Amino acid sequence: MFNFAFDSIGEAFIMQSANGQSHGIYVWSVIFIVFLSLAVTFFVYKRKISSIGKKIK
Amino acid sequence: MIKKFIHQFASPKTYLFQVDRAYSYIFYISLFIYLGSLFWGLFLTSEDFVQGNSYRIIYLHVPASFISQSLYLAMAFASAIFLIWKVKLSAYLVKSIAPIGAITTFIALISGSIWGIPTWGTWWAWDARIISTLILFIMYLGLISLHDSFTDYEKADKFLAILVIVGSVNIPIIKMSVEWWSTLHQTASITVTEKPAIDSSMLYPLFGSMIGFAGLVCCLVILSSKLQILTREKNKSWVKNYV
Amino acid sequence: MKLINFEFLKLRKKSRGWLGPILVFILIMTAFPLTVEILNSNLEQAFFSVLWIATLLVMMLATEDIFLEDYNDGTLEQTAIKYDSLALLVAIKIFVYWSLIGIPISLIGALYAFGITGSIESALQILPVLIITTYIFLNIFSFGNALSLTKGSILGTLITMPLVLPLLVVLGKVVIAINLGISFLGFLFLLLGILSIIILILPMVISFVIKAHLE
Amino acid sequence: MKKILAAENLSYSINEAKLFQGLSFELHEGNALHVLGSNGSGKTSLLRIISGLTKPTRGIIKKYNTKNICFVGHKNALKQYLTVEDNISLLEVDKHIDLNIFLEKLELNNLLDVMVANLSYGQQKKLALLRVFLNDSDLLVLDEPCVGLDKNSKNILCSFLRDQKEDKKALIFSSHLSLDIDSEFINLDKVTS
Repeated sequence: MFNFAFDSIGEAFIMQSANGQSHGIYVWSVIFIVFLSLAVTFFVYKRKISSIGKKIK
Repeated sequence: MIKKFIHQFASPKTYLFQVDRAYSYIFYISLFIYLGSLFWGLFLTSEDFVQGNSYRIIYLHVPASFISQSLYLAMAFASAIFLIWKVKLSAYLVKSIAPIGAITTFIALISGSIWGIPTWGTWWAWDARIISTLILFIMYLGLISLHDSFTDYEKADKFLAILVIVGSVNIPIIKMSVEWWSTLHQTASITVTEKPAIDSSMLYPLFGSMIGFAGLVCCLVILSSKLQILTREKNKSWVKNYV
Repeated sequence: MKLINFEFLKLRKKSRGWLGPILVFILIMTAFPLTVEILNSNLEQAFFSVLWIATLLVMMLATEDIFLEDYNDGTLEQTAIKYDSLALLVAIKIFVYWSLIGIPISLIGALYAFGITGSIESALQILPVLIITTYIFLNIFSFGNALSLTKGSILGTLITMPLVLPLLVVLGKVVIAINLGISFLGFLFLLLGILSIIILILPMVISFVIKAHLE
Repeated sequence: MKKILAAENLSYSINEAKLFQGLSFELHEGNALHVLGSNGSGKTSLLRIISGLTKPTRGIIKKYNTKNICFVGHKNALKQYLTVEDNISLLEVDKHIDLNIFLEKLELNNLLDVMVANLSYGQQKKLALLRVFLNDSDLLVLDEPCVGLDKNSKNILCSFLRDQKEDKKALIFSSHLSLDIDSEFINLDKVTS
């Protein structure tokens, strides 16, 4: 159950499938987008809260 | 009696203090679960027989699309509480969930369309699920712009709550009708084929990523509602002490 | 009864309010063949799509002023004080709009259907569908315009367009049934059912919204 | 003297900004109440609360057998694209009331075919005040009724309102100009402080 699907980091990056296509670009771009949007949202809210906190003070 | 109960426990003040205590626990635990199950799903599961490695997007896409719909449900619930018992906190929650819902729907849409490229050969298909997600996205944006157009917060809260409830009645109808419509085009367009029965080795990380993502979104909602409470109640004395 | 007369008077004397939407409808229906090659036999296929979208847009335009004018000049205030049920007024207003705008547009739409498909049968079949649909659209868009009362109808359209999408699916099915010559009575009853629910519920929701606006 | 209206501990605020707090008063039939206050003190809001359009933030308004309220606000409730006559027909005039007397008094009788949009501000105001003259209500709520009226029309309005007072109707109004009507006063500036 816990076997690595890829042998090396390079392979994990390319993610070549059995049919010969490499799907790495899709998977990694989705990961990038998800993490970026989550991080940006967290950052924006934190900053807005701290700025309004300063205003109230 | 219920009204009294709700009003006591749903004052923005107690909510904020409770939530502040819980926030860091929720954040770190769910981040850990999310990253862990993503790692599990992305690297430790075997390749899907039909879709190849591109199926691994499921661990990012499905949680987002699931949460985006649940958030609307949560909003509808909060709106009902607001309209029935006039609890201010739930109005704040409705307002603060809307942008988070829009972001998760956006993630679901983008990840879905990227997933479409290797699996269906196109990034956009007139498929029932895609269309209803897109409509959900537009509805979220509509809710946000409705609330933003009114300077009188009390009015804006009321209108937002009404629109959320009307929309929540409509969302299942939209889904049903779009599915009904797309059966027409079965032959013409590419549809998402039924998911192959998922192997349990793929199911566990999927569950994990759902829980983790839900926790992170929960943190976002907390932040967003905190911002909302601080802006709306900035003249109250407890807020001054709190900051 | 008095209220119906008043609303008729108000709308009838404001020709841009009722004649305007009808003319815009005619313009759209006349303009769309210009975008297609004249000998194209696909005109018929595209026709019904254009018909539904034109109806949708025109109903949206028609309801833009439905509460705004009365709100701006204070008539809504007076009505809210004078009568206990604002929902009744809302229902009457929508009814008046439907009879002065919705029904003429349905007739014109059926006429166009006859002109383009060339069969009286499909024109006669499309007429009741149009009549019911315009009423539903008017109700839903009135709701949107009530919500965005002083903020323009773009916002109203943005928030209510998603609500009418299921209806468009039904309308598409109706057209298929008509084209294939299958009985579409089932769809007609479905539309009637939707209409009867909407007529009962939406005026109350709208009056709640308007009361909140007046506060 | 019967009680028409009682306000208990009224407070009103917009977006957390307080306008007035803890306002209490009573209004009996045949009485008049003049609401005073500086700009933004909540005169209009108070009158709207009394007429039932706005809900107070706190406190209650009790109304005792008032079947109708006549309200004239800043908005004149006239249809600009209709003629004077059509606008009057929208007012639902009682058959018993002789309309022409009032039209003559207010010098509107020659303007019946004119569109409201072509009337002057004062003429429109007079037309809006017809609502007051033709009313059959027990409580008159007037928000700045005299703005834009000439002296003659103002006198007509005042004498009509005095008659209404005699006729055991209650009257509540706000006005910057002093009206020749004996009335009690509420000063919203003093209530707030």
